[in-house]
Amino acid sequence: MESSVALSLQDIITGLRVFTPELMLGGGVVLLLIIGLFTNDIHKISAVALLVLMAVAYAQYLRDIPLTSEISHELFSKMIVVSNFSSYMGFLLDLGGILTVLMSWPYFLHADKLKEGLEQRRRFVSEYYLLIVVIVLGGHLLISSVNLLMVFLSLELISLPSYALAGFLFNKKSSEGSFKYFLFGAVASAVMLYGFSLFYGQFGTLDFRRDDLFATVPWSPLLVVSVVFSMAGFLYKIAAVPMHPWAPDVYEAAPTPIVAFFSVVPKLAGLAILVRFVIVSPYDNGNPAVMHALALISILTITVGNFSALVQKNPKRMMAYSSIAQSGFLLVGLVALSASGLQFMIFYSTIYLLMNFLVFYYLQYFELRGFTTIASYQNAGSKYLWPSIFLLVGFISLTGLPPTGGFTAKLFIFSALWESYSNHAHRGDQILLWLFIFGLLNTVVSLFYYLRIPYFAFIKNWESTPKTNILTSSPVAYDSFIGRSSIGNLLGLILVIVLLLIFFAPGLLMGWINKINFVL
Amino acid sequence: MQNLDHMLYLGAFLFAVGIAVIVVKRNAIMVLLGLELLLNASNVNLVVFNRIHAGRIDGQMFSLFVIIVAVCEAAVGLAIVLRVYQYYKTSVPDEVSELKD
Amino acid sequence: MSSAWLLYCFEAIAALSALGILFVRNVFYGALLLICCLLAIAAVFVFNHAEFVAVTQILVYAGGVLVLIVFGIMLSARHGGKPLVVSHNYLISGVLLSLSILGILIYAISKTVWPSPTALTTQEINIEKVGVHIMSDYLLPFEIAGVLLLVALIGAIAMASSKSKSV
Amino acid sequence: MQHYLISLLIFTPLVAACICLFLPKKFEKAFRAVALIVNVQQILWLLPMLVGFRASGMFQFVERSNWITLNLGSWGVLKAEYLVGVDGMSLPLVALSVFVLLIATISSWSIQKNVKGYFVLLLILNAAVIGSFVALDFLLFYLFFEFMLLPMFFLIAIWGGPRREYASIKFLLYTLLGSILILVVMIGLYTSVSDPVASQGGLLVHSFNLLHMMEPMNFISNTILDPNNPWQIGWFNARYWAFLLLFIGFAIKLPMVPLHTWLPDAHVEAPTPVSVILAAILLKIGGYGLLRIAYPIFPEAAMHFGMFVGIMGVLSIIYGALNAMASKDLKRLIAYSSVSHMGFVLLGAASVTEEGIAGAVYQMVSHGIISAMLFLIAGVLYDRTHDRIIDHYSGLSSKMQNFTALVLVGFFASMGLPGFSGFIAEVMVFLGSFRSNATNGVLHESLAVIATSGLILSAAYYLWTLQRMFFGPFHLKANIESDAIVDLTSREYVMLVPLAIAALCFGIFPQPMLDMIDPFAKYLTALVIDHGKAITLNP
Repeated sequence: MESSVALSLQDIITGLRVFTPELMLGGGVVLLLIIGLFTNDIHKISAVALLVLMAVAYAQYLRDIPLTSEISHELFSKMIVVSNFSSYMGFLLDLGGILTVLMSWPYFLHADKLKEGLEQRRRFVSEYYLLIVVIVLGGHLLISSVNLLMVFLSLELISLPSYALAGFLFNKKSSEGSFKYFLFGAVASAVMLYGFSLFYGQFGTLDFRRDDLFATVPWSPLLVVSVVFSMAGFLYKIAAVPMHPWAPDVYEAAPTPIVAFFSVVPKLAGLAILVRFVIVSPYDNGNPAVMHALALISILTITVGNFSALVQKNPKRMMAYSSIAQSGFLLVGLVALSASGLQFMIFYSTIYLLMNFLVFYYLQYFELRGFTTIASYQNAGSKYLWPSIFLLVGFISLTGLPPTGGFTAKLFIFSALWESYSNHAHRGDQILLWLFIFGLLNTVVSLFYYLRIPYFAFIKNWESTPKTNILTSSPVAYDSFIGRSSIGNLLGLILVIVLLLIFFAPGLLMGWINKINFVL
Repeated sequence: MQNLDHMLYLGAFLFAVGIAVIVVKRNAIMVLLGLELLLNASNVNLVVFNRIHAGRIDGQMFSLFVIIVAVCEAAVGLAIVLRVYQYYKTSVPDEVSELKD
Repeated sequence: MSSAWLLYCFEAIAALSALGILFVRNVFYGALLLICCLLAIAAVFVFNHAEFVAVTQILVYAGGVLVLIVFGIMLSARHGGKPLVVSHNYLISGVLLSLSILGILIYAISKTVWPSPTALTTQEINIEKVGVHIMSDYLLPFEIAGVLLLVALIGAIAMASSKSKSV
Repeated sequence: MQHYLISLLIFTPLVAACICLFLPKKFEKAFRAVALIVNVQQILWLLPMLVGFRASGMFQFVERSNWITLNLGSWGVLKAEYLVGVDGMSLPLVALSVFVLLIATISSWSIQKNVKGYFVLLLILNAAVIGSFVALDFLLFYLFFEFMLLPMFFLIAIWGGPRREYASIKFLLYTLLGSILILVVMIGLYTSVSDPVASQGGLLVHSFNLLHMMEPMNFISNTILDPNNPWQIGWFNARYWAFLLLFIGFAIKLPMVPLHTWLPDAHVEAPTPVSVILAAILLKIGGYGLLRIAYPIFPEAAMHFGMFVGIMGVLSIIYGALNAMASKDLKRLIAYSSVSHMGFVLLGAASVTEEGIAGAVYQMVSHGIISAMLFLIAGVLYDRTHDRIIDHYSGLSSKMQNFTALVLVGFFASMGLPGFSGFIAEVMVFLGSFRSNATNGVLHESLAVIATSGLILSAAYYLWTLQRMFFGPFHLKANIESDAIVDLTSREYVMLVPLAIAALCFGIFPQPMLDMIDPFAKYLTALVIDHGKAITLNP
């Protein structure tokens, strides 16, 4: 026993070198905790959080370089595997964290609107950033987990801070959002846990990566039950039908930066682990059950998300349904399950991160100026021309129209689906065709709600006198450089330029993604 | 003690009762209790399965971590329930519904 | 033989007290029944050579979680000023749902043939082994659990902080 | 310079749009000036192209550079190019667009509301229109095709009439639906087609090149759209489905009955210059797409569904004409006459004869000129009285002699009287559809016969309108002030007279343009018939 302990300790110590970004995240948590003891200064704490996340992103980038397509590291007694897949996804999570911190800055400073709970919000600045960093850490661990225990723990590491963050507006609605999120999330993760326990019973191991895992065990009713239960947890994280009902309430109630964060970081992490999980299932063994189920979920998710979004009056709630629908589109890449399908899924994830943050950034921009319902965006276009145009670009990209990265992403992911339909193991499977048709036709539906805000901003009552309740309120007093709109718009401009650039030169991004292989 | 099935049935039973409690009870704290039942159902499974796969003690270790997670969830959950209680003067999930389509 | 009967006994206690939670209307009684159920489950753990898990179950669950919950009950009772007697809703659909889940699970479990458990000597699984594992193979989960506890603490404090006066 | 003429045509308006975007809002005159300069400059760049064009079936002034090359590992390489060029079909349409856009810019002089936004959108639309007529890469074409969508939407929705919101959303819905159908086929096509030049040594290059897609040899075997072995999906094989999707996608744009309902609403609500662009140019993209993409890539499907396409064409002709006759609103009448006239394009294309296809292209150009004129005429009247209801006017000829003269030219041209461009086009379409049965057996002669009734109907509604509005005693409905009725201003002459001259010119001297179109028509007919037969030979 001593020798094996010594071996595994050796393993841990060698692993630490590859584990730098996660260690830095852990250090960041401690740092924020300590800083919170001494100061409540918004700028200092935000800057520290920003620096921590940037350093992590840089470390992640450094880690990515030596990871050529063949190398992956098994760490901590095969608890996690760092591959270039997890490395790239981790980089996306870091990026999401950085953008969230940048978005949160004005959210804390703003005092005119959202007055309720302001005092508490400012009291818990460091806790707020700490929870964000912990979620990023949880995401990092989740995307590299190959062990059921690690999956469970990292999911909880994402979920618990999420429940708290959803309530960080400290008002009535926010508490309700957090409450519903908690109830739904806790039940989903408990169900998933039960599925995991059944897995363990059948396979005798927590490592779900073994090649022969599903080959040794036939499809028994119990295996179906465990797959279904386990899926519940993953689908809940990416807000896919039928595990989506929490999303609208939480999105409406939570602070806008947090909503943007929720719509990207836990979703991408959940997607990554779903990929890992599905990729070991008997996908190519001639049993298309998993693929059929995923395709069905994808169709339902896209359709339910899009059609529910049509009737929304609150922009954030509409974006919740939009993000549900986008989950469906992300799943398309997984349904296509081919190397290119997964690569395009990663491509889509990247674009999704950028465009979603662009939209939420400007939704917050307008929210802080009193535009809280879709109808209230009347005349926004004439008063805030450039922000409205940037928002329009974001929405166009989410719809998937050229000339934005959103179009390229959709084109690629549906190409992969078509390719899978025409010459993969499931050649000619009709459900793929249905997914193809439903997915693309849903784009038409999505245009309606995505264009509603620009419609109000630019078209509705363009020349009529401004509604008094919006524009007579005093101009917003920003006491920081980042809150000033010219600097704030710089971030939006960068995102817009990147989105346009990716349309005209997708090779820039694909070149990086191409390196990723899916041995995982 | 060759047959372990009865303990698995116990796990399944606890799971089903937990679901029933969560659905039926009109009180957030009761829902928390149901949640604990769900987690314990998994724990029973894990420990029992560890008997079958006795080479390593993965199952037992897992159940230890489940207990830790249960503690964390209960703490956060109770805090949230109390918070809701401050605003709504109720902890009935159905009555907490300002957010709607 | 007698130990087998004892096991069945504890299982029955666990199952019945769980069922009791479904039927009682007073939250406080519900919490007490849960304690009872958890203790019985701890006993079941002991029969499965999981002494450490059993001890943790008793200490952390029955000792920690339940105290927390009872606190919660008392706090919310104080706020509301009324006894926490809860009514039921969705009774039919809830029971049907759980019965169908139970049916599916029992069917699935009974259809599966499990390898027979290996007989264990007490030396093989003991607290020492758990300790070694925590410090070697399970070091990462252990650390994560630490972060998780920290986060839960912070989150709970932030959430439970008193309302600002402006509201 | 000669080599970059097309790019200059496309990018000048884009650059100008960017410049406009950064000019302060108050320089209203500057925006008009920029737009006008761009249009004049485009004409200057167009002239060498018209002079240097050699009549042949080949593409000329081709520009080619790499745009996207993505290596996707096992799946091969995805390749899209910036590939533009003109042939006998696209050059007349590009010329038409440049010409009509100039007129539309002049017509936009009267726009008062948010001039900056208007001209920026107009310039973007300009670039997108030219781009979609010259793109030879499917992705590039699709880019320009979608690029027209939003500027057009905003142009109708912001500067339109009272029901502009409804009309613009309807326009958006229909057009986006069409473009999604095209996108479906585009994805299917490029995954099935390999670039024969670039694919060497086992490397598979998926190409968006339209010219590669036209060659059945380039389809990768066993893909869904492989001509040798197309998949069966539902009732048809996959290639038939693909053709139908493309057909519907372009037919919405064309517009074809029963997918035309967005058009009257959009036209009625759009401001005059936007109506002009919509009718004269955007509708042509539907016909252009059919002849450029759907027909040559799916020739056997085009032959198979030829009768269906022809019937839909005749249906559009008759139904459009009947609706025009029933219209009370002058603009709606003109919109329905567009539906009717674009039916000839469908009929001509369906015939797959040289005369028919040449006639279809000729009809597109001719209708572009005439419909621009007609919408300007409606705009002239609307500017004066803000009323377009036909019954509210009578005897206008007594007050507006010169205007009436131009209206006569426009109406006669649209009727297809000999001596006007419409006559040439329609006669060729009749000829083609009549000969179709004898040469390739696609259409039945009866279709041509039925289609002639469209001519009679159009004569009927135009003459009736003339009689009601312009002749007889001068009379206006009570709420229209007769002071407003004055003859044309000089700016209106500048817009209307060139169009009238063009309609007459192409009616009296059709030969120069026919020389341009003929090689293309020959080439396309031969390609569709040869490939169509070759593909159907292998079951």
